[in-house]
Amino acid sequence: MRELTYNEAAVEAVAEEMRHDPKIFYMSTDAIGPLLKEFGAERVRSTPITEAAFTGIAIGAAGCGFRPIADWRQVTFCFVAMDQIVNQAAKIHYMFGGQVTFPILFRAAVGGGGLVAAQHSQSPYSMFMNVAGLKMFLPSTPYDMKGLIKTAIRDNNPVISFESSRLMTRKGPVPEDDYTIPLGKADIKREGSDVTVVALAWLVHEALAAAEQLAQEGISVEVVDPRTLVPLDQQAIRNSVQKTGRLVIADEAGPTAGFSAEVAAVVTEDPATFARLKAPVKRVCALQVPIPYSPVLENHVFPDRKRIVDGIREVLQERRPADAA
Amino acid sequence: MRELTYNEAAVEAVAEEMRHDPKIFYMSTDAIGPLLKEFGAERVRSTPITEAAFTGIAIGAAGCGFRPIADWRQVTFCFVAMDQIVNQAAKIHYMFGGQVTFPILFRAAVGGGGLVAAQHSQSPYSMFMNVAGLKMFLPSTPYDMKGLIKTAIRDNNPVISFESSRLMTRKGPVPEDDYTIPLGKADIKREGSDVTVVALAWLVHEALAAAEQLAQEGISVEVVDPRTLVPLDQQAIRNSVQKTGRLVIADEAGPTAGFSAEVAAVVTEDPATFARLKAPVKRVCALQVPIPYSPVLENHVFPDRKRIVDGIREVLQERRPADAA
Amino acid sequence: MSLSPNLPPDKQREMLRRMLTIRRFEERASTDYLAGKIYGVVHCYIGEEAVAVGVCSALDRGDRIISTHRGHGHCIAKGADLNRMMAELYGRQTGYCKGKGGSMHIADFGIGMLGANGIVAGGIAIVTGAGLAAQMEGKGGVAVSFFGDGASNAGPFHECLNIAATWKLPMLYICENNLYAAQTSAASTHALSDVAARAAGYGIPGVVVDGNDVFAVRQAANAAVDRARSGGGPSLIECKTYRWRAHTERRGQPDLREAGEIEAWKRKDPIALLERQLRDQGELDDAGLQTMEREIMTALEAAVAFAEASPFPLPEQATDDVFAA
Amino acid sequence: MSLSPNLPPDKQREMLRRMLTIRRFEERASTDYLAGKIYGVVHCYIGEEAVAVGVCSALDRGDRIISTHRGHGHCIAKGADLNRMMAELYGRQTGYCKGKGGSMHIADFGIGMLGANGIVAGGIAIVTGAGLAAQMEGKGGVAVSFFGDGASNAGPFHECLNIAATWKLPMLYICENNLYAAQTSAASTHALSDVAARAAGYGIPGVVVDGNDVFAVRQAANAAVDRARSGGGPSLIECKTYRWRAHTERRGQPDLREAGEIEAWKRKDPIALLERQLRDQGELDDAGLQTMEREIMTALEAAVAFAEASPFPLPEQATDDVFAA
Ligand SMILES: Cc1ncc(C[n+]2csc(CCOP(=O)(O)OP(=O)(O)O)c2C)c(N)n1
Ligand SMILES: Cc1ncc(C[n+]2csc(CCOP(=O)(O)OP(=O)(O)O)c2C)c(N)n1
Ligand SMILES: [Mg+2]
Ligand SMILES: [Mg+2]
Repeated sequence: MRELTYNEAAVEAVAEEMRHDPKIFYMSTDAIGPLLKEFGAERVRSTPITEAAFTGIAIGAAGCGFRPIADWRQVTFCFVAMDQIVNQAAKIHYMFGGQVTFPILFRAAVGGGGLVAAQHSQSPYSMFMNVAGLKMFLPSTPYDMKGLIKTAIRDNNPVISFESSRLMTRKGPVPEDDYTIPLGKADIKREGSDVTVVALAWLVHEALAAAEQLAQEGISVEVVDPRTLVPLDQQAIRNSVQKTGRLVIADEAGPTAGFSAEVAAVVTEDPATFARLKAPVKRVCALQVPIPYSPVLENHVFPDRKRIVDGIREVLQERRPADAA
Repeated sequence: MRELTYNEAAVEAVAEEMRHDPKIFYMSTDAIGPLLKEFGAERVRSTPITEAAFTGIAIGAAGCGFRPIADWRQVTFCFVAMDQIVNQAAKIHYMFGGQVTFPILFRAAVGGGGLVAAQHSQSPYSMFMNVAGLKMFLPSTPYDMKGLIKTAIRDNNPVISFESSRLMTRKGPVPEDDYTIPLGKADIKREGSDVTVVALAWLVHEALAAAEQLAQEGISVEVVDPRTLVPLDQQAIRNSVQKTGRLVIADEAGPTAGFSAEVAAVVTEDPATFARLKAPVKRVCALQVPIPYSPVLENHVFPDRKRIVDGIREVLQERRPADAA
Repeated sequence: MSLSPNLPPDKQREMLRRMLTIRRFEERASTDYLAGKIYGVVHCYIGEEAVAVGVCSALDRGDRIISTHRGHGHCIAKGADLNRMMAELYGRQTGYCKGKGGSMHIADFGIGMLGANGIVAGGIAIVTGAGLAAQMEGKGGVAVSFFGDGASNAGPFHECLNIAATWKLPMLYICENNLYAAQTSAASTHALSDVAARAAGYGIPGVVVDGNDVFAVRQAANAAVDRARSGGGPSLIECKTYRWRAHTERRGQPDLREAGEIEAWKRKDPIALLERQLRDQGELDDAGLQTMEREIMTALEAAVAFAEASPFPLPEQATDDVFAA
Repeated sequence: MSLSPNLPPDKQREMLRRMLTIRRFEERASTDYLAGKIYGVVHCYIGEEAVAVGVCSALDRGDRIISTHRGHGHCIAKGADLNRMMAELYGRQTGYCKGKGGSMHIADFGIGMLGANGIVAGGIAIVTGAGLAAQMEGKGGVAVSFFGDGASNAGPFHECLNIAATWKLPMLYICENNLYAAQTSAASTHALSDVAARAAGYGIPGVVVDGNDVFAVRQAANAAVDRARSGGGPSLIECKTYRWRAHTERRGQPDLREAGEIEAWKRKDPIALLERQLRDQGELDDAGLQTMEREIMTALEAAVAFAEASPFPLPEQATDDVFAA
């Protein structure tokens, strides 16, 4: 199969949808070259540097029957638009009693690895997960990217496409035909029986590498890629942990009130899963710090395959004591 | 002891600190009456409706040696200032290598109960917990409020005082002398041995009511009030759960990636605590929806003492099976 | 008072009827609020009726407007249904938002009323998106942003005026300068007394009109609408007016404004002004006015009866409408 | 070119030296960036040197400035240490930010340089806080916000100009209009070509100056500083200038600007202009220039040597400075 980069897959998905639906238009601070070329400056708009305004404009246009795409570029830039995201986009359908729909795709690059320091490196998706009324996903492959973006564009709600900065130029097979991937469906990226690793984006690949390494020692690792953050495929995660009895969560974000905390809660609050959990849950996350610039520091902050391996060994060692009651 | 309301305790704490330190000044969209009267319009400023700007102004003034207080009023209003909070206040000390300090107190009312709907009712503290570089607390009593605000004003970092809308007019004893409460120290609001309830703000009171009710059935409930969200007193929570073996988390926020998820993770990732955990963790939270207006709906969304009682009964019924391994 | 050239008497009386309807509606809403039948918070528009009615009289049904936290006037001026408005205030299933929104969030997309908004300046960008939608639809529609003097200091005002001017969007920006933002005077928060002066920075018309003179408002709006429909781009119209009541209907809420100032503005009552003019022109007499008053009161009683007869939402409906299908 | 009345030749030569230092520093930074010794992203100021140097020449050491993502020029103009700047770019412990910030976050609070900032318009409010601090300190200090044409469209610009004008803060707002925001032309994002026209909306002076004429910039800054120090409030100065290089130093980054335009601006080289004037005045000759060049290159080599000899941070230092003591 033909290969595309992660970023190309996103752009292709957008272009395909734009060809079919004239109601879609695109806004970002610098217009995306290939889209501008194909669709012109009316549908592919260069905005002033006003993420707040063009997020609001997307909401208004959506309420009037359009299907806007608002691309914030770096996720850190969207904090200037946070009122429009949290108080408006997320709440407006609900608080108006569902009168009209607000189909909007937001795009934002997340994560580190580029040595661009704290104001350009962040993985704050759990901040958005906490807000009721927003759907969101974070793909790990070009294939998932294309399928999820297409679904999101067709969805009648605001959906955020979080996209891993580290994966932008990574290639993978992408079918040429029109396919979609449903929101809310996890993908088991590797089957295994001893331990479950729930990982996101770049850490899916690190987890797969860790799994490969541990396979040589006879340790069987299952890698679950939730892909969608809201709605989260809780059942897939619980099923996997019920099977393996052990859970490591690998996330490029810091742990505190993060995606990793939510997964830990989803697993430990479910009686059937808790009953089969043999060891403490392990979060393999970034350190809870702003992201530093210097490579020595940045490297130290982020988790990687080695830390995943360590985390897996840790939960394999821990054994659940007999019922303490 | 003399009684003050929760809100009066906050204002008294601010006033006492302002009397001692001329570097403290206060900004909000409408000046706070008693503070304005005592300290005048230069130190107690009515700003234009520009939460973003006056948050940034607080940062700049702090970096120049002042100790500003920026009062956002409703927490939902601070989303327009989110860039200044997340990208600037939280990161600036770190990314400049600690050159100078940024002592700032932010204040924000959280929660529901006022039937003021989605744009004026939210409990988004976990969004801020996820950001490295911000300290924050959420008191449940006038006593804790005064002591924590005073500590926060003297702290050399940005600290957010989240304040429960429901508790504003609730009274409680507050000493007249100068006392402080350290950040990062939980308070056991009631001792018990069968189950731990970690609760915040208004739900501390609901948890205490639930504990009282269950005591009559011989069920002994321990109520832990973390008070500070960052740094979180993980040890106090773990100690309590190690003692009781059961955990209910009661929070007026929705569960997803919330404070409650973090507590669940803190408990289940700790081997010593996990080893003593006899039942699944239970989150008793708001429904994951924007907050609706109509009383029937708002009531249905929020947890209360009854749901805490139900949650406690649920974790008391669940028994941990013998080690499945 | 401005003349009303070429405006048929019927239309003039209809304007009076709408202004009176707004006033009577809010008098009733205030009474019912204080009686505990309406919840949360209610902001009355009384005293400013000429702005909403003057502007909306210049619009077509297909044109779109957005409002603020002070939204009843704009709803009624744009033709909203009193029954569904009152039912919303009463928190009923039959309300515009099914009881989810309340006073601060009434919307009727069917008549191009894109909602009241609880966040100051929160609607400006959204309705600018409606302006962009109108431009892209190419049917000559316009969009109108109503906002206060307080909102005119917030970032979105600036971002959107520049975008609308640059993109030549068919927009009217209507600043309702009632001299106060909550308790804070515009004099203390605005560098200049005329918000309209800011239009020059974007090369668009900026005019100041007597906001209590409905024909003056209408005339300015007509000119701006003509300009917008013919591709000339946006206009800023500042209407000097005054709210008669306190910022909100909260019981015991202080009103820090001078009694003399309030009285002086009451003498400039926009409704009395219009009444007098219609009488002077011989187009209204006591009988006509009494009939109008009676019809309005009948409609209002019917609205209250409708609201009271309507069921509250079911608790479970709190989880509807978070996402659209 | 503007005259330089009453400016001692030494001071004039010092201005040339700073401008040349900026240029040589960045030429080296670019080379070292492409050689992989400097990480992340580097934005060069080359071509705009007269703005930073002209403005800073009008300031005292105690005055404070804030910068943008394009910060080297402002640092050097305000008197920052080249060694610590270069060490920061090299990601070393001895850098201004201990390697945590990199090019986009160099700050030196000791000399009143409140930092480069990676968020467009992110610094405007912060430095307005420094202006408020200066006013409250009452020692006649001023504060200067440097920002781009792109930033002038963002909300904080508007919010802060209004606040500064209303509070009569001792501020200079310096718009560096280099005609582009990244790839997007100011012509396509600004309703008017002169950002300075926006000053009228706040009743403050707004002037346009030739940003390549260091004396013209200085003169405008002097007038604004005088006004600010004497309680007259803020001024907006728009400096028309141009960046010679691409938006960032990223390899393969396209530059969509017309070659002819770039060449035309290079002919207006601010350094050549000043050089010529000093020669014409007989205050500089070949020998003097060569000496100056040599001294600058020596200092620069020393800075590189200092950086290269400095240790990288220790990995564990990634967790320092999240919070101040
Ligand atoms: C972002 C934000 N900050 C603060 C508030 C609280 N608030 C509600 S209305 C109001 C005053 C608004 O004044 P103005 O825009 O002049 O409108 P008016 O009430 O006079 O009609 C304030 C401060 C809010 N709703 N949103
Ligand atoms: C809020 C925000 N949006 C977008 C960006 C990405 N960005 C970085 S620099 C830049 C262009 C800035 O243009 P201008 O303000 O004119 O400054 P210049 O680069 O021309 O000096 C953009 C869009 C950002 N850093 N922050
Ligand atoms: Mg007002
Ligand atoms: Mg520029």
